[in-house]
Amino acid sequence: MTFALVVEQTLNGVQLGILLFLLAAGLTLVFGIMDFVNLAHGSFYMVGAFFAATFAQWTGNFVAGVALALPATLAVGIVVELVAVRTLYARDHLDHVLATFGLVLFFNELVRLVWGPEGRSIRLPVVLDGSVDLPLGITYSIYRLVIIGAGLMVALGLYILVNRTRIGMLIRAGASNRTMVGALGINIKFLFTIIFGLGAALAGFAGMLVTPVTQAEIGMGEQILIVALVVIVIGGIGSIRGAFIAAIITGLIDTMGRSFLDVLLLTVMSSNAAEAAGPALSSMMIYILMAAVLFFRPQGLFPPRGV
Amino acid sequence: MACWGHGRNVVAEPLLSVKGLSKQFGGVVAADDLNLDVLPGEIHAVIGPNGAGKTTMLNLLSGQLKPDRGTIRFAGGDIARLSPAGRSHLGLARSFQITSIFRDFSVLDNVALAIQAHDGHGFRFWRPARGEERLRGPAARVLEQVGLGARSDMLAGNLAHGEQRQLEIAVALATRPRLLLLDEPMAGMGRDASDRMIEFLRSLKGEYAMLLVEHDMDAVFALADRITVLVYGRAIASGTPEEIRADRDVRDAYLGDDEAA
Amino acid sequence: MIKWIAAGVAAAALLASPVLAAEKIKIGFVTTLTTPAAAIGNDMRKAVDLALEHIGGMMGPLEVDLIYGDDEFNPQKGKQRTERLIKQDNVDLVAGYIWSNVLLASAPTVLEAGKILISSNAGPSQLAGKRCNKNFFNVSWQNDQTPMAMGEVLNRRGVKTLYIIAPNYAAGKNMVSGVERTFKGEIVGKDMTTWPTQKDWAAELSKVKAVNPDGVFIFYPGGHGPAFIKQYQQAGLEGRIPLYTVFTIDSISLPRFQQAGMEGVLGTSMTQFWAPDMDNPQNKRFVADFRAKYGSYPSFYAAQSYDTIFLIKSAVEAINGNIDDIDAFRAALEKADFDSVRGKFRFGNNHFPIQNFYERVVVKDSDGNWTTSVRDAVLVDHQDIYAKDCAL
Amino acid sequence: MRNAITSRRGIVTLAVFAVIASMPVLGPALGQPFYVDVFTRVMIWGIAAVSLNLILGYGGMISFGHAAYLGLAGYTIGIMSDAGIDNGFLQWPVALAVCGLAALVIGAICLRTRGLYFIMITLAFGQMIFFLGVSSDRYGSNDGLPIYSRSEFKLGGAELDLGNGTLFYYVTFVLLLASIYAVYRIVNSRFGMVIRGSKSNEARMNAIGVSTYRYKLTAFVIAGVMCGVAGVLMANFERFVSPDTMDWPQSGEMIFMVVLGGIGSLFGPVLGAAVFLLLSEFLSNIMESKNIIFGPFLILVVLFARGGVNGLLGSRAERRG
Repeated sequence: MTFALVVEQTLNGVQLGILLFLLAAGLTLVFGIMDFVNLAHGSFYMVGAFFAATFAQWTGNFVAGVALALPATLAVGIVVELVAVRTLYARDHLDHVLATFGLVLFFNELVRLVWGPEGRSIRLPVVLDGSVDLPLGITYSIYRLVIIGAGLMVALGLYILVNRTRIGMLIRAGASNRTMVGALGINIKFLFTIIFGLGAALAGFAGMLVTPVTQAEIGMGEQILIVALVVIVIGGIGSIRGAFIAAIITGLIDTMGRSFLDVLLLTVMSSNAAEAAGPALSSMMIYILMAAVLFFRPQGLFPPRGV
Repeated sequence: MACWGHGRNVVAEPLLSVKGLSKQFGGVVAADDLNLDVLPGEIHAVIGPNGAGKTTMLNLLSGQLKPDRGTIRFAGGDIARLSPAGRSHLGLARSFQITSIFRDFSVLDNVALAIQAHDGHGFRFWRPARGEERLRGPAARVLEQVGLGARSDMLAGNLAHGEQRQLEIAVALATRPRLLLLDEPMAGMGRDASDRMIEFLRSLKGEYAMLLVEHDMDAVFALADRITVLVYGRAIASGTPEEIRADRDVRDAYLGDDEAA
Repeated sequence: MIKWIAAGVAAAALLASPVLAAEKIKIGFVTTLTTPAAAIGNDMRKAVDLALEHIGGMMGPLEVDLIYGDDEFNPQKGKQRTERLIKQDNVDLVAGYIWSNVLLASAPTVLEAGKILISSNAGPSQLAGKRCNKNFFNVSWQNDQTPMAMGEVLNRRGVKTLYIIAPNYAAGKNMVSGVERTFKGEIVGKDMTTWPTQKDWAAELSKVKAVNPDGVFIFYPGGHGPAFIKQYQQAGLEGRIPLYTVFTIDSISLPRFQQAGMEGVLGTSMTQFWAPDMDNPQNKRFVADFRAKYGSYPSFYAAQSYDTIFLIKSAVEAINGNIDDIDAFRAALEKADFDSVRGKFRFGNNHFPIQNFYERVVVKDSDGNWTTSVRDAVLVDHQDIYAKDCAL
Repeated sequence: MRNAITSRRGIVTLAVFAVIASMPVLGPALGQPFYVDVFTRVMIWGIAAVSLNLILGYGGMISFGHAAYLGLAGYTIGIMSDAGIDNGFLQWPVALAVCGLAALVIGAICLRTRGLYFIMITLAFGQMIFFLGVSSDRYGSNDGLPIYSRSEFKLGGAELDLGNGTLFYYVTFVLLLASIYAVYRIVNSRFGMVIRGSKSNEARMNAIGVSTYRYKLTAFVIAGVMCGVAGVLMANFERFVSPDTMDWPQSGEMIFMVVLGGIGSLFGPVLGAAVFLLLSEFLSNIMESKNIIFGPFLILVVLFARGGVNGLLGSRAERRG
């Protein structure tokens, strides 16, 4: 276990955390402001990935593909809000869970019909492909550094949007007191549509970023959605700050578990037992983390103020 | 019996005694070194402008909130750390400002459930609760007492607003309390209904001690033995209705002419 | 809603109106036609359709009536489809099955009905060993065999230190234990990753870099394979540490590698019982017609499915269509007297093939398409290790 | 229960149960023996849905990990059978005890939370148990665990042979009726009044002196054990258990069955399970992409038929949405 390895694994953990944050941010905004549980959030992640793959192929350029895919995913989010989600705000969480579960089934099947079952990949521009030498004898994938950078920029942009702009003021007002926004004379329906679309675009962006590393695939949304839900629950539902910190913690814990758990287990048990327990434990790690957090703090680490 | 109400004339241990009660939300002080007591059989009214912390005080007393500091002695022991359910078992009952009943239960079931809660034996899984005379009988009697006898089989959610407020009191009474914490029992009622509620509460006087939070000054001055005025979580004055009516600070701070009238 | 149920029951009844026709053989073919795994199922279906075309829809005197069943990548659903094939569609025989878990769940339904079950891909160790069954046949391989061949390849290449990365599920563990069985060097690292959720191997690849082994062995079927190899490249490991794979690079994933321009995949070594360029007439016809019809190379899943149909055909012909004589039918199947795309082929006592395993490498064909090409036979006439536990 | 018999809902419910009761005769008579299996499955899922309805419909606890008990019970049967213990008198109580114990631990932690937190943490526990199944090399990992022999019930000379399809069918039928009856008794008992009261208004429940936690936890455990019954039956019917049984979409489907049938109604969950399974059987028969229909259907049910089948059968006044 060298120092370089630890640094590298930390970078890996942060990179995973950044992706999780992009997903969790939209989820937690939509929950905080509209009190809406959206299992279909992962579908935007998937749709964004497929859009980016397709547009990148058309234009022959990854960045151009993303530039086209972002508004497209935003549009899908807005359409879903207008057609299905809008009528659900007034319902209880159970209805949200069920209806959006239905949306998940629908989107997976739709993508299969449109793009086929095989999935799509994106070819990275040569400058991004490959790795770079960092100090201390660390080599690291350029593209993963790009993901970290892009994610941090979005986080910063989101921070500015929420804390420095008029729409951000409305978002904050809405998160702490829903009726108040209505009292301000704002077209609340419009605000909700915008926020939902924004959340969808963020999720889609995460999907676009991850596609050159993995690939666009049916069902990719559900797998990461559950982790993103874990993140917002740990962070405190409705809190962007909480989502960010919890996402990084989750990313780090998951990565560190995969990296060093086997070594740790070897110090306390036989190698056979460690070999069996290691993968099992590391796949359950984030759930254990969440259960532990909720046991001690049932409202998550950073419950939004006023709740 | 009437002399009971005038606490200062009779040497009686207070039933409820609050000392130094404080609670903050973020930077907002909702209760600030609050001192208060309620004597057995007394009606003690708490008034104050909106946002004075009246409901917070009730929530602290009934256990929905835990105080930052201070003691709440009830029937001899400190209950500040007790759960709402635990306090209920000691004889503390409350009504809520926003009607809090089991809307999808029948009127009788609402009260029977409260009877059951104090009968113990909640872990009976098989015998139909609705067939138990031990619960139904007392529940029906409480409903007669509050004048909802004819409504027994209606769905509670379908009652008129005033009747729902009555039911709320009935549910509280069914727990056979020693002290009733009433959060604006007259809220949203028309004049007639309010008058009936005042009459009803007056009929309970002496039998139960009450801590009454109310905006309706007619009701307060008609019912209260003592009044405490709350502003920004502080008790700024306390005394008999006459003393409060005469208190210049209170008039300035709160009882503007039109409201006092 | 109740009307719907009634309508549903009625419609289902119509669909299943029993047709008594002795001149037909009804074959159920269970595979995955929805979910991302449908990529494999579709390839199998293409091969079966092609095989039926090649035999003119006839097996001896019998007309073939083939019914596909979708297992939805889920053992319970797969079992239900199998049940319907047996009890409602009254098939004479069931074939197909990609996944061990679907096969294990479904096998009792078929075998207890006294019918023949032929697996075109899944080969769980239970059914090869202790729980082998006279009516169960497998036309692919047993999970351990391919990685055992890979272990031999590693020995021949002089690999002394090996790092293993594989998914933490049954097949993944079989692959790992297979390699460990024949590999003579030292295993310096092993990561079993969460399946199927984990598609990012940053942490594992960092560890590989730190350990710097002679070789890395992986097993990632389906969409995971391309993702892994892409990340291997992005991490700067490609060209530095050779990658050895089983069931990770196939005809389904190669076009995607080519499309993504991942030249590093060329020359990658893997082991398999078959390759598209194996030199026998049956294989030549299969691969050429498959490419002509569908525009891509067939995968090994397709090859096995194609073989499945010809195996059944050979047996039906041998007993002259009298498939109700189950004992004769079984005996004819056991002979495996058909032209396999892999050339030589015979069944062992446990009804799993005894066959060669080859090293194959990724190459460009004459048109510039990426495909795999067969090299030396690594294991010759190899029988799986569980056969000795089979009482047949 | 009594007055229900004369209503439209009562008649339809009775008709559905009559169809279920006569299926082992009806199915083969119509040349559809396959439907005996389909209805066995309907009944098993019906028991699971009835158990979920106890906490979801009557107690307002949205558990998104209820499928875990199907798997836990199934694995207990499978593991005992693997160890050579086929005695049902031993297997079944142990399986139910495992479910009860798991529900006790899971519930004790989850019930500290509310709302979405509760949904999520039950989901998390469900996934943990799912991964436990995937990691258990000894018991087949994700390949699952075949169960080669059914539970044996021998008493003296008499034997209850679960291998007999018709007998198994009626054992399941009786257990289904028993679980419905048990829920009927429970929700109308003192305990049930507390559970329903806490769903209706938890703050009020506390204020009248009931600590709802212990009651909800007890209900959670009862539901877990009852779902264990479904798991035990499923293991004996499918003779196979795998982690997929416990994966989260299964829990989602179970919730959907309850809502589809009519949340908080006695027979609704069984109707829901029947409609869900028959519809998905029917759709997968006629098309490959059934989810393109099934997904929107789910949304439409939520939007327009909130009372489920049970609500549609009821009087106009009872309908919501």
